[in-house]
Amino acid sequence: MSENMKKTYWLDKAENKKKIFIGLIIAAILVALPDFLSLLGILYETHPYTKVEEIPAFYGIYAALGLLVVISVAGFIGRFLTVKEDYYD
Amino acid sequence: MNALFSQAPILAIVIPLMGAPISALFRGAVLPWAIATMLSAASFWFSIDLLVHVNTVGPISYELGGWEPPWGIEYVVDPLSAFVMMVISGISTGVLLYARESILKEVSTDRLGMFFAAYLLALAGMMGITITGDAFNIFVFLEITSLSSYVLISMGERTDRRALFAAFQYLVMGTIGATFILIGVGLLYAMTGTLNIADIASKFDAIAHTTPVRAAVGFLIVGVAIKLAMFPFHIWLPNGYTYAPSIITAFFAGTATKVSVYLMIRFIYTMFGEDFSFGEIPLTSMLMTLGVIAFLSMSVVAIFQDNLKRLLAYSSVAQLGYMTVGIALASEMGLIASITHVFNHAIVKTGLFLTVGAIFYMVGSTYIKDLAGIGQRMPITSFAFVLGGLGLIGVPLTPGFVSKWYLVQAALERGDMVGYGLTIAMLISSLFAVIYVWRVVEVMYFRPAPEGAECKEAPLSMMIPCWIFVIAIFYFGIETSVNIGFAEAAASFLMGGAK
Amino acid sequence: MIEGLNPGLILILGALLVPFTSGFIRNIYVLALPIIGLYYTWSLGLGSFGHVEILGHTLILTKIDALARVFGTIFHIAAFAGLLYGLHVKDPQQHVATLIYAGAAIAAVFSGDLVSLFSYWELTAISSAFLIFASRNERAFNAGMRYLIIQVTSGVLLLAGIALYVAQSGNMDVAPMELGSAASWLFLIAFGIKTAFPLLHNWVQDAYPQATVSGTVILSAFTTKLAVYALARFFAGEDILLWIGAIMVIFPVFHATLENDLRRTVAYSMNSQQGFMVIGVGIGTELALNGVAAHATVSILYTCLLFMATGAVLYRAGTAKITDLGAVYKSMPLTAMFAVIGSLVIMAFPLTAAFASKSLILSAALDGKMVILWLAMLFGAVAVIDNVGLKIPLFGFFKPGEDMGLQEAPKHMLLAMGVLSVLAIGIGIFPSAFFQILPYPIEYHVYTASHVVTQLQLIIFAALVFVCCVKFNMYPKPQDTLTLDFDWFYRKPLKKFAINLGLLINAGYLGFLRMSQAVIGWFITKARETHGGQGLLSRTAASGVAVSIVMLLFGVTLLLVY
Amino acid sequence: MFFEHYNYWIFVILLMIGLYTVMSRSNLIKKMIGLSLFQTAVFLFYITLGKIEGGTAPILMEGEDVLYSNPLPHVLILTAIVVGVATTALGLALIVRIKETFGTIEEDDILRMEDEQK
Repeated sequence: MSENMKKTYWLDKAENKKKIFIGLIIAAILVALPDFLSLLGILYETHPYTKVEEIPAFYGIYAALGLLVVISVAGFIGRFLTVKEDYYD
Repeated sequence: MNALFSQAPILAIVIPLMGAPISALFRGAVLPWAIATMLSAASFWFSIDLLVHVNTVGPISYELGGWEPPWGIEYVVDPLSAFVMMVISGISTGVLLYARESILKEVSTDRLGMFFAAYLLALAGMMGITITGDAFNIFVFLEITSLSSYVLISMGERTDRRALFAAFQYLVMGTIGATFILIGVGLLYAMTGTLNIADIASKFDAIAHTTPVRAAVGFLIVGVAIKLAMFPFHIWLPNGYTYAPSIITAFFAGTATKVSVYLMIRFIYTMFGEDFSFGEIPLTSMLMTLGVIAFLSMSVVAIFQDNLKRLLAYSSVAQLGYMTVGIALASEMGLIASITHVFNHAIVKTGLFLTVGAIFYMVGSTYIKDLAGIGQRMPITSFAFVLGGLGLIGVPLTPGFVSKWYLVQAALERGDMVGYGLTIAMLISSLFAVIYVWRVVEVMYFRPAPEGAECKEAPLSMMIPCWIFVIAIFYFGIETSVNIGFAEAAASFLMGGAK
Repeated sequence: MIEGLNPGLILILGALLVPFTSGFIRNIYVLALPIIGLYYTWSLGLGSFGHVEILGHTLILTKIDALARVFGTIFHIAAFAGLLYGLHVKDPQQHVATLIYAGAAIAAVFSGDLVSLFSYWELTAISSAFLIFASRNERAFNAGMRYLIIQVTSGVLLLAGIALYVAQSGNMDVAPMELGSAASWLFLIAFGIKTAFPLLHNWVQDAYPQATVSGTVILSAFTTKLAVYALARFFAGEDILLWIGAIMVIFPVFHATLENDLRRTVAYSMNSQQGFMVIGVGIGTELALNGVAAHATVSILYTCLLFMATGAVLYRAGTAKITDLGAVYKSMPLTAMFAVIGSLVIMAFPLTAAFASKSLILSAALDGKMVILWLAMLFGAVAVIDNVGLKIPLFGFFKPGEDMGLQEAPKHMLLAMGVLSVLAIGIGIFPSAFFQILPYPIEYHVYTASHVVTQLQLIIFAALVFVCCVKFNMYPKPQDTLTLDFDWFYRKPLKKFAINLGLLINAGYLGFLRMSQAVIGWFITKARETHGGQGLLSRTAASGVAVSIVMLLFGVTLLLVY
Repeated sequence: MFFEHYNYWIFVILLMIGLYTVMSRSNLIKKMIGLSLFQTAVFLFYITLGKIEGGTAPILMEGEDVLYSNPLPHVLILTAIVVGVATTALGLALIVRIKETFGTIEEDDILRMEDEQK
C-alpha cells in the first residue's frame, strides 16, 4: 500500500495537464474547421434545418456560451441558496 | 325436450309432496332420511334443469291437468322463480346430506319418519309457492309450508322446551299472515274475476284506483311482510330459529324467508307493477324505512345476544333488511342486489347454522359462554365458522361482498342524499356485523377451554357438508357468474315488462 | 390463468420466495428471475392476454405492444444489473423490495386496464420506499417518509382520476386521452409527480441519495421512466408538455453544477434528461415517440451506470462528496473507467448510445419547426456535459492529490457496470439494431458526417470552456454545503406551519374525542338498554304484542296505500 | 249502507273480534278461538263473494237465462276451511304439549318461566 502512495501518475505532473489543455485547443480547432471549409464548398456540405445552424461553428459557440451561462447563473444563485449541510436536521 | 323434462315443473313439486307420506310409513334412523335426501336431490336436479332451460330458451308455462289458464291452474317458470327454486332445493339437499347424524341427537328415532315427512312437505310447499302462477295456490302452498314448519320447529322440544311455545307463536303469526294474503287474494278476485297472476296483472292498472284493490294491496304486503319476518314483524323468527333442531334452523334460514322475499318481489313487480308500487303508493319510503331500521337495529340486537343461534337469527332479520331495501330501491340494480342476496345469504347462513349444529352436536349447547376454547377443541369446525362469518360480514371474495357492492351501487345510482345516507347506514351495519361475529370468534379462540374438555371434531358426515357450504361461499364470492348472472337475468326479466 | 400472466408478476411473486433462500442459491435465484421475465415477455409476443370480467368491467391483465415492450425490456435489464450490483447486500428485505418494485414497474407497463395500472402504480411507490428505509438511519427514514407521502399522493390522485374517468366514460382500458376534463388533469398531475415535473421534482434529489448504495441504482431506473411511459401512453402530443419539458431541461442544471454530493449531482441531471423525454412526448410524432422510448432506455443505462460508479465510491470511501474525496482513480481505476464511460454516454459522445437516442428527439423537434425548444434542449445537452460529463469524472474521480488507499469495487459491482457499459456502447456502435425494437418503424441515419462534427464541436468547446473556467478559478468551488431548492418551502415554513396547525388540530381533536366518547358511551348505554338481553327489542314478545304491532302497521300501510 | 252490505260488515266485525281476542287474551286456548274466528270471517267473505242475488246453486238447469252463483270462491274456501281445521288442530296439539311441559296455558306465565330459564 505504501508503495502505491508514492507512485506518481501521469496526471500528477503539471506539464501533462498543459498537454491536455493544448490538445483540447487543437481538437477544438479541428472540429470547427469543417464548418469553415464547407463555406467554401470543400470537404462536405451541411444540411442545416434552421437559420442559426448556418453560422460557422454554431454548435461550438453555442456550447461555449451555454456553459458560461450555466456556470455564471449557478455561481450567482449559489450565493443565495447555499446553506450548511445539516440545515434541515 | 324429452318426455320427462316436459313434466319437470310439476315433478319438482310432486316428488317431495308424494315422498312425504311414503317417508311417514317408514321407521328407523336411516330409511326416512335416505328417502328425503334422494327426493330432495331429484327435485334439485329438476330445478337446475328448469333454470338452465329458462335462461336459454325462455319462460315455461305449465298447464296443470291440461286446463288452459286463466281458468286452470298455471305453473310459471321464469328466470326469477327458477332461480329461487334452485336455491331452495339446493339448500334443502345440502342440509339433508348433513342431517343423518345430527338429527339423531335431537329427535327421537321413532318419530323420524314423520319428521322427514314434514320436512318434505315444507320443501314441496316452498317450491310450490315459487312456481305457481295462481294467487290462491300461493295461499295453499304457503299453508302447507307453514303447518309443516310449525311441526318441525316444535320438534326441538327435546332439547329445549321453549321450542313448543316458539312454534305456537309462529303459528299465531303465520296464520295471521297467511290469512291476510288470503283476504288480499279474495279482494283481487272480487275485482278482476281471476286468480291467475298474469291475468290479474294485465287487468290491474284499470282498477288500481279502487278502494278494494288498495285494501288488497295493503293486506298482501302486510301478509307477506309477516312471513318475511320484516322488521317489526320478525317477532316469531328469533325464537323459532333458536329452539328448532339444528338442521331445521339451517334449512329455514336458507329458504323460508327467501321464499317470502320472492313473493314480495312477485307481488310488487309482477302483480302490481313497479309504476303502481313505487309511483302511486309510497312503497319505497315504507319498505326502505323498515329495511334500514331492520339492518341497523337488528344488528345491534345481535351484538347483545348470548345464544349463538339467536345471534344468527337476529342477523338474519338484519340481512332481510338489505333485501327489502334492494326491492324498495325500485331499480334494476337494486333488484339484482336483492335477488343475489337471496342466494348469497342463503348459502352463508345455512353454512353457518350447519357449523353451529356441529358444535351443538359435540358440546350440547349453543350459548356463547359455553363455546370457550372451541377453536382449540374443534379447530376444523371453528375455522369453518370463521370463514362463514367473513361471508356474513361481506368481506371481499365472499358473496356477501358481491351483494353489498351491488346494493351500494344501486343506492348511489339514486344520486341523492337518501342514497348516500343508505350507503353510510350499510357501512355502519357491516361494522356491527364485524362486532357480532368477532364476539363469537373471540370466545371461540381466545378464551381458555374449561378443564377436561376433550378435543374432538363432529363426525365426517356433518363436517363434509359444512365444508361444502364454506367452499361454496368462496366459490360464489369469486366466480360470480352463477349468482350474479342469473340474478341479472331475473331482474331484467322483471323490469323488462313481465307485466 | 397462466396464459394471461403479466410478466411483472414473475418478479413480484418470485420475490416472495427470496427469504427462503440464502447464499449462493439466492444470488443465482434473484439474477435468474429478470432473465426468465425477459424471456417470457418476448415469448409472449405482441397482443393482449388474460381478460377477466369483474363486477361488470373487463380487466386486461396483460397488454403488450411495441412501446410497452421497449420499457419492459429495459426494466428487466435494469433489474438484472441492479440486482447484480447489489449482490453484496445480505439484507433479504432489499432483495424482496427490489424485485417487487421492478416487477410492479414492469407489470404497470404491461397493464391493459386502469385498475391494474393503479394497483401496480401504488405497489411501486410502497415497495421502493423500503429501499430508502433500508439505509436504516434517521435522515434516510425521514426522506423515505417524505418520498412515500409524495408517491402515495400521486397514487391517490391517479385513483381519483380513474374513478372520475370510469364514471364519465364507463371505460377501463388504458388508452390515450384528451387533456381537458378534471379526470385528465388528475392523471397528468399524478404522472407529473412521478416524472418529476418542475416544482414536483424534489423527491428525486431528496430521496435517491438517501437510499442504500444499490437502492439508489434501482430507484433511478424505474419510477421516473414508468411515469414517462405513462405520459407517452396517455398524453402523446399534448402541447403543454413541450413547455413543461423545456423548463424541466433547464431548471435543474444550475443545482447540478453547484451540488457537492456526486449522487445528488447525478439525480439533478437525470431530472434534466427527463425533460428531453417529456418534450418528446409533447411533440408526439412517431419519430419523437421513438426518441422517447430510445432515450428512456439509454437514460436508464447511463444513469444506473453513473449511480453505480458513484455508489461504489460511497461503498468503499464512505462518502460521495467531492470535498471529501481525493484521487479516487488511483486506487479504483476500473470504477473510474466506468464513470468515464457513463460520462461519455451522457455527453452523447459519438459511438455511445445517447448519441443515437438524443438526436432522435432533437430531430423530431426540428422536424416540427420548434426552434426554441430545440435550443433549450441543446442548452440542456451542453449543461449535462458540464455537470455530469466533466464534473463527475474530473471532480469525483480524477482530482489531483494523494492516493486515498481505497480498495477497488467488488467484482459483482464491476460486472454490473461492465454489462451496462457494453450495452451502452453496443447500442452506440450498432444503433440500427437497437432501432428495430422501437415502437415505430424508423429510417434514420445516426452517423452522418455533419452530425458527428457538430456533436464533437459541442463537446469539445464545452470541455475547453470548462477547463478554462477551472483553470482561472471561475468555476463555483464545490463546497460542503446544501443548495436550497423548491423543497425549502415545504421543509421549512410549511413544516413550521404544519406543526403549529397540528398542535391546534390535536387540541381540537382531543376535545372532540372526549366529547364523542361521551356521546358514544351514551349510545352504547341506550343500545344496551333497548337492544340488550331483556331490552325492548331483544326479549321474547308476547304474541298479543306481536299482533298489535301487526294491526298498527297494517293501519299505517292502509293509510299510505290510499 | 250497512244493511246493503251487511255480510261484508259481519266479515269485518268478525275479523276484528278474532284479532282482538288473539291480542288481548293470555290464555292460549282463547287465543286459538280468536284465531279460528278470524279465519272463519274470511270464509264468510269468500262465500259472500260468490253469491249473486237471485242466483241459484251452480247446477246445470234447463232454460236460457238461469242465473248461477259463482261456484269458484266456494270451492276455494273449502280448501281454506281444511287449512283452518288443520291449523286449529295443530295449535291445540301444541297447547296440550305446552300444558304438559310448562304446566300452564297462560302466556304470561310461560314467558315468565322462559325468562327465568335464561
